[in-house]
Amino acid sequence: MEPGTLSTFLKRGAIWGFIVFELIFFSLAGEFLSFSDKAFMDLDNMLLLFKQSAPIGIIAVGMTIIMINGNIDLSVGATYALSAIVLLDSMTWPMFAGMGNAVIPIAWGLALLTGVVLGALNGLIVWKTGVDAFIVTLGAMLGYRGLVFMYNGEQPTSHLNWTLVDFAEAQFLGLHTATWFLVAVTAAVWFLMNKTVHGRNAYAIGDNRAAATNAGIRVGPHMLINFMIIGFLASLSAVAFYSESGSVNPNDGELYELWVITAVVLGGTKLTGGAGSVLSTLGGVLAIQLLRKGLGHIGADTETVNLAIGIILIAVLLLDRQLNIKGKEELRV
Amino acid sequence: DTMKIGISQNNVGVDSYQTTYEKAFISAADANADVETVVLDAGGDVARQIAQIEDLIQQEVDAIIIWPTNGEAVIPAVRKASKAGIPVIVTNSNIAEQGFDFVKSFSGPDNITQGARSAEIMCDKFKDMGIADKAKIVQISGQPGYTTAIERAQGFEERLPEVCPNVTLVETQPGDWNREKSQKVMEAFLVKYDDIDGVYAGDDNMGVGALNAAKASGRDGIIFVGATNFSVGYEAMERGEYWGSIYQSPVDDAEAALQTAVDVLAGKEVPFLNYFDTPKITQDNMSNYSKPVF
Amino acid sequence: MSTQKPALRLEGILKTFPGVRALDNVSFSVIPGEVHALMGENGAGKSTLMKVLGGLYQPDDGQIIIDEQPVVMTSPLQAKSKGIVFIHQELSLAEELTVAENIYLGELPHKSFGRVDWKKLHAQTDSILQRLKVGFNAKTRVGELSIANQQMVEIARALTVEAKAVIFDEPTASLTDAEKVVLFDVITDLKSHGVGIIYISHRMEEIFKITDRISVLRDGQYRGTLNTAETTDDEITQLMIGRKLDLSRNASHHEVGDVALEVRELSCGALFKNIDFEVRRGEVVGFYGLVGAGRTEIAETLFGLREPTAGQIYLDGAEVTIHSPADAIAKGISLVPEDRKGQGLVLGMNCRDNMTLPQVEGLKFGPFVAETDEVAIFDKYKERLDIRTPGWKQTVGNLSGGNQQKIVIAKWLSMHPSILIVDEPTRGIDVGSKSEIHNLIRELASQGYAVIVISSEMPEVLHVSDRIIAMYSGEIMRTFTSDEVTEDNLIQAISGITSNRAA
Amino acid sequence: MSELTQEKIGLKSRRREQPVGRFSNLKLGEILARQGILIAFALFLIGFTIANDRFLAPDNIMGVVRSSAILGVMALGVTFVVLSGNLDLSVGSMMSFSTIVVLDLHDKIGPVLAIPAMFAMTMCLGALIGFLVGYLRLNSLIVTLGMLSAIHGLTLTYSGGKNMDIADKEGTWFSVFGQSDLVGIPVPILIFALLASTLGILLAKTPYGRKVYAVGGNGLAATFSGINRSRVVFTCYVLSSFCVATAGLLQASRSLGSQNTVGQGLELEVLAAVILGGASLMGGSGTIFKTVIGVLILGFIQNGLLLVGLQFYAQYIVTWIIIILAVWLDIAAKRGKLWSPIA
Ligand SMILES: Nc1ncnc2c1ncn2[C@@H]1O[C@H](COP(=O)(O)OP(=O)(O)OP(=O)(O)O)[C@@H](O)[C@H]1O
Ligand SMILES: Nc1ncnc2c1ncn2[C@@H]1O[C@H](COP(=O)(O)OP(=O)(O)OP(=O)(O)O)[C@@H](O)[C@H]1O
Ligand SMILES: [Mg+2]
Ligand SMILES: [Mg+2]
Repeated sequence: MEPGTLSTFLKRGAIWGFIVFELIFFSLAGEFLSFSDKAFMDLDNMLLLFKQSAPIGIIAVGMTIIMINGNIDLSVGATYALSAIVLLDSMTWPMFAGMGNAVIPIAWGLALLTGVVLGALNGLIVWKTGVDAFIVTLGAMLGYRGLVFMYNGEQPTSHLNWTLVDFAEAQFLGLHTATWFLVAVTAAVWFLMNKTVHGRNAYAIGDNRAAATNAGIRVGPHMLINFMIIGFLASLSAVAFYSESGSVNPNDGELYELWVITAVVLGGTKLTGGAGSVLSTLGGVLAIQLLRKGLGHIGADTETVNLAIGIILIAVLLLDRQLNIKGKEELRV
Repeated sequence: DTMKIGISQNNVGVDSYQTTYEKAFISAADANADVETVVLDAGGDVARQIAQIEDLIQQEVDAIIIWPTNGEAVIPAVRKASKAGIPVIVTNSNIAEQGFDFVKSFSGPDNITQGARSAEIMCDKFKDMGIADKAKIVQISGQPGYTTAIERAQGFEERLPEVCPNVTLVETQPGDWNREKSQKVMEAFLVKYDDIDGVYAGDDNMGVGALNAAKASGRDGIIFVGATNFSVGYEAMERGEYWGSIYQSPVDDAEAALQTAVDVLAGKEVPFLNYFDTPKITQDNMSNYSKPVF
Repeated sequence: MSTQKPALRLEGILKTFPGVRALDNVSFSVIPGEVHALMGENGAGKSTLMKVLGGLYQPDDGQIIIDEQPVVMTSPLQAKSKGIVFIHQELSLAEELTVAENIYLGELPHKSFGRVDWKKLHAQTDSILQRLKVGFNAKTRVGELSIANQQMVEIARALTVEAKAVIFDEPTASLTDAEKVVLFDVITDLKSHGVGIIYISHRMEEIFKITDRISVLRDGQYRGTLNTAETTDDEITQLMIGRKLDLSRNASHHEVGDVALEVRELSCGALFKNIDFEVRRGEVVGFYGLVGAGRTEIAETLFGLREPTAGQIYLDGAEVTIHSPADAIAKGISLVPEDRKGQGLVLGMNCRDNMTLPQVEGLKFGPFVAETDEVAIFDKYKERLDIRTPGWKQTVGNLSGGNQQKIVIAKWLSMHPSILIVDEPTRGIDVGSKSEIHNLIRELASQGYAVIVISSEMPEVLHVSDRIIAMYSGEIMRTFTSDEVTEDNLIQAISGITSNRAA
Repeated sequence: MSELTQEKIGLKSRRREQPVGRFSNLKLGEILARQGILIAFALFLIGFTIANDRFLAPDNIMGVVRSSAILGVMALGVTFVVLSGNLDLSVGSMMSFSTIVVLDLHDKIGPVLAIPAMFAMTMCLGALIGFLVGYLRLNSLIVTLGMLSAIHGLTLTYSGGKNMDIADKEGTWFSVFGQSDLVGIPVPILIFALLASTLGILLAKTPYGRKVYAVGGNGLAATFSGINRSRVVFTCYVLSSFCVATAGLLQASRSLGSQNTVGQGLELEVLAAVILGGASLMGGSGTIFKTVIGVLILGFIQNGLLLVGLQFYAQYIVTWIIIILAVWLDIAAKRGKLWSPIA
């Protein structure tokens, strides 16, 4: 069985089953509970679903790499916010004055660079000090957030560039710009993890670090690169989102790390590393977004939304467990 | 034909003001037979709020009320709604000027005024006590990054030197709208500064947290002023421990927003800026006000 | 032979761990085309020496010399680039990856943009697997393989590169005879290509079969080198442990008592069917069979880890249902599991706590664990089994493989079970301790315990058992008494050739 | 017979005595090195003392410990959960729940009944999580994250989203847990100390503690040793919820009124304290003592930075650096090398 083929995909199928369940449930419930005449499974609504999944989704794809590699990154939310600030603020820098819209690609580049640098910093610390990635990135979650606040105090950083907004709101072949970002990232990372030496080594490191070391794989550089990738993707997510919204609050992106990790784990990636798939992560992201959207569609209030999200996360695990229930012959451990 | 009105709130779980707002909004809508609502909570997340606006547009509601998580970031989403021909009403905290073209009306309190009035309450009290020339105060602000927190701090900081130029604000630290956090912050202030004559807090929740810290360390004579009156603050005022605050009602806030939306849909003229009054409340005049429900 | 230039030399290697001097001025060399055995008791420092050579540990002192050039070996990668291949004692595989990926771990063939060249990878792997005559292919996920097959994947790594030297650290500990034959073929083949081979094993018959020279370590010190052709068992043992071994079976004939355990028509799905046997007090019953014969699964069922689909279990004549290991322990059954790292030990815990884990509830002083009693138990078995560790506080994961195994055995012996099941009890254990463990098993039997020994080593089964049950493919083929059993009829029985079934 | 480079046969039977002699005793330096976190702790204390002379004032120290007590009590329970190889992200939200419930019941049924009722309700939630993770073996991260959300919803439903306050704040004895002193020491500190030592002993000295380590270190080996892994995990969560209930009690008693969000975000702080103390997220290693150190470090960092009066964002950045330095120092001392051996 070659890694990443259809069969592995279906084996982790609980999440897709759950998505189908959500679609059916909210369509039916929507008939009774929603005041809208529009059906839940309306095409435009589904296209919106993809678009709205993009900010979390792009980061989650990166988190999949990190978690397959056996690490975790809690600082993605702060990286996202800081990159957004760089993106929006750099367009107003005097040195780029008079460039017109040519400043846009420069701003994008700077934002992405920010993410890569922050990621690299995490990666280097993990590599060189040997401190667990959980601690390093938990610290960075605070530290990077501190940088965010340092940049512009408590004020939001804003720059509305309507050209940029129009670009971000555009639809090509029906899909929104942000959706294209998500699709491209998923495809690229799928390729990276399943088809390249770097990806396969990352799996090996997460699966059995000692074995990888024994086989002469350089663990440190792989981790560094993966942290740079997730930094890049966190800022790419910011680029996709803030191009459209044009203003960033200093506390934007808070709690993203938890939702991102939830999506990744729902998709079947192991917290301990070594196993996981980008496509399933995408399933996890869609499932969560669909849940929020659906609950909004049927008009659930805040308490209910919180209760429902909690209960449903657990229900998905139960479903997964039922699907993979062990035979009677299995060891009772 | 019923009016379908959707609202995207800022962050309902975060404090009782917003929760009470939500409840008041729902009951006001229930009371009006012509109105159907869908109430959404952005949980403080801009991305989620924008998604909610998009969803509301997609569901073809008749009007959208928005309590912005970020007064600028929602502008493109608001533009979308306005392009789709859906009137948008902003509630509680306004959006930035660039977006004014896309919204019909704003209704809500004026946070800057609230901050300014708190400064006046504080200053008047110091004058009464005869320490207006030397008083030292500390500030405990709301959660960093929130417009409300920023504006309440801003209003206070601008107004104070105008009315009481010799009062010094020695330090500001955020208390995150959280009584417990504020208590910790105040504990550190008390250790650090031997003279503190007054505490200004972004709301009474934090003000009471600071008060608790002062009580625990036995420091008397500190004047506590908040920028929004909560029931805890009101009670502390009754006990004579807390000097004053600003009376602001989430029920008024919610009802005003809904009414504005209904008026807009009914084709009535509404003023663009629709502030409701937020009066000062102190131990002296508190008998004129009933205890806040939140 | 000694006149030939060595492919590599280690000189004056010194390596200490906190509290342990693992290697003390050790020198060692390998000549191209020779198979050089490295022998010594458990904890003598064999694996450590090889880890120094493989770039996993930096020595505190001493030199590695390859092609007459001193080399500072800082990483496995570097060792590999110098042509040193290391087949580890403990499996070192990524279970979620395929066989091919594991074999070429760290050096996957690739095309442009770092793309893995799957075609080439699978073709190369398949040709290696063919040489090894194994029953799985390049695309199998390693986690799905049996331990023995996983070991073969490790071994396959030796064939991937132009090696100057290949280190095999106890490669046969979990291999069956058939696989051993394949391994020896591979070694002969490598040897004929001028590769120097370092072979670590505790099994004398292998040493004599394939090695050319034997170097012995003892307590971290170099004790000498012998030519295999000119030496004997005794000489080696003497060098290793400083005395002669008494391999005679002692306490052999004692009274056999009542039936302690009786199993009737026991089945568990497809794992095993209609198992009938009984074990009496004072008796050692050996289970012998090929890998996958289902012996381990029977043991696990008796220990409450699996639910039988049919059949009955009787203890002292009364029918019982065993719900869980805790239940089994309460009923006086103990199991020494076959996988010491996965099932036997909490590697991060210290030696003492591991040893007393199953009985910790019983070792109480008021509500607390009676630590002095624990230390007493530890000391007793450390002495008895000759466990080499600086003290009970040492983390088990830092012990040598053999000493870890001894801790597992001690863990269950110290429970004084009335029925003791041991599954592959002497895997990775040195000759001296092995005979000590065999003696212990016999001794326990003589004290009235009922003992089941599961082993894939025929000499071991023959040596310790009063009766031997031969299994094939989940069924009992025949039961032998110690008088009637011979190597030949035992082999026949476990290969499914004989139809001479006994109940 | 072959060439024998060294002595061969003259080795007699030194077998028994020799191996013991080969192992030297662990050196004092190595024992100290294992407590790298303490060294880090001491360094920060010195640093802050230099920066602000009031830092070491007895009142301040007492104040920090008292306000760390709530976080600390929760961290004690989470230590058990983490040791057993699981996570608990629900503690913050559960603490809000306990606080709100006990405050509400205080006025309805009186403190004497309210306290046990609140403990019972909180521990039911703990038992539910324990059942899901322990017996059904569901992923603890997702289960507790789900519970974080669900319990928040529950709390909001219970309170109707309103702040909960005791009506008669002056007249109730309920404030003793959070506000009064006993023999000159604040009661929260006493409760924290009592709980820490009880749980510390439970973990280090009893069979139960041993089982927790075994289950977290290697669940399969624990099962093979006759340990009921499900039950151990279950009890860890129940214990954690007991600690959360205690924290809720302290919180409620300290402020006699509360918001629904009082515990929000504490889950990560608690986890940070536990990990800072050196517990491994993989399970099986860590101690109560170290968790207490982790809690105190976090508390003193927060307080020290406030005293120094840095901008809040500078506090974030300094906290980042301190956390990483502390853990780095700890593990560097353990491995005897500053830089990691990662290739
Ligand atoms: N990482 C480590 N930390 C501490 N001590 C260690 C470590 N690795 C090995 N040792 C100790 O070094 C000594 C030599 O161990 P080594 O693994 O080399 O023995 P070995 O000869 O391979 O034994 P076996 O036959 O049991 O595999 C043992 O006493 C062991 O406890
Ligand atoms: N040919 C095989 N293919 C796949 N899995 C196997 C195969 N043989 C054994 N296994 C599984 O691998 C595990 C360990 O294998 P091991 O070599 O110990 O076999 P085993 O079944 O324990 O044999 P025995 O009962 O004879 O000891 C067992 O749980 C078994 O189910
Ligand atoms: Mg070894
Ligand atoms: Mg077996």
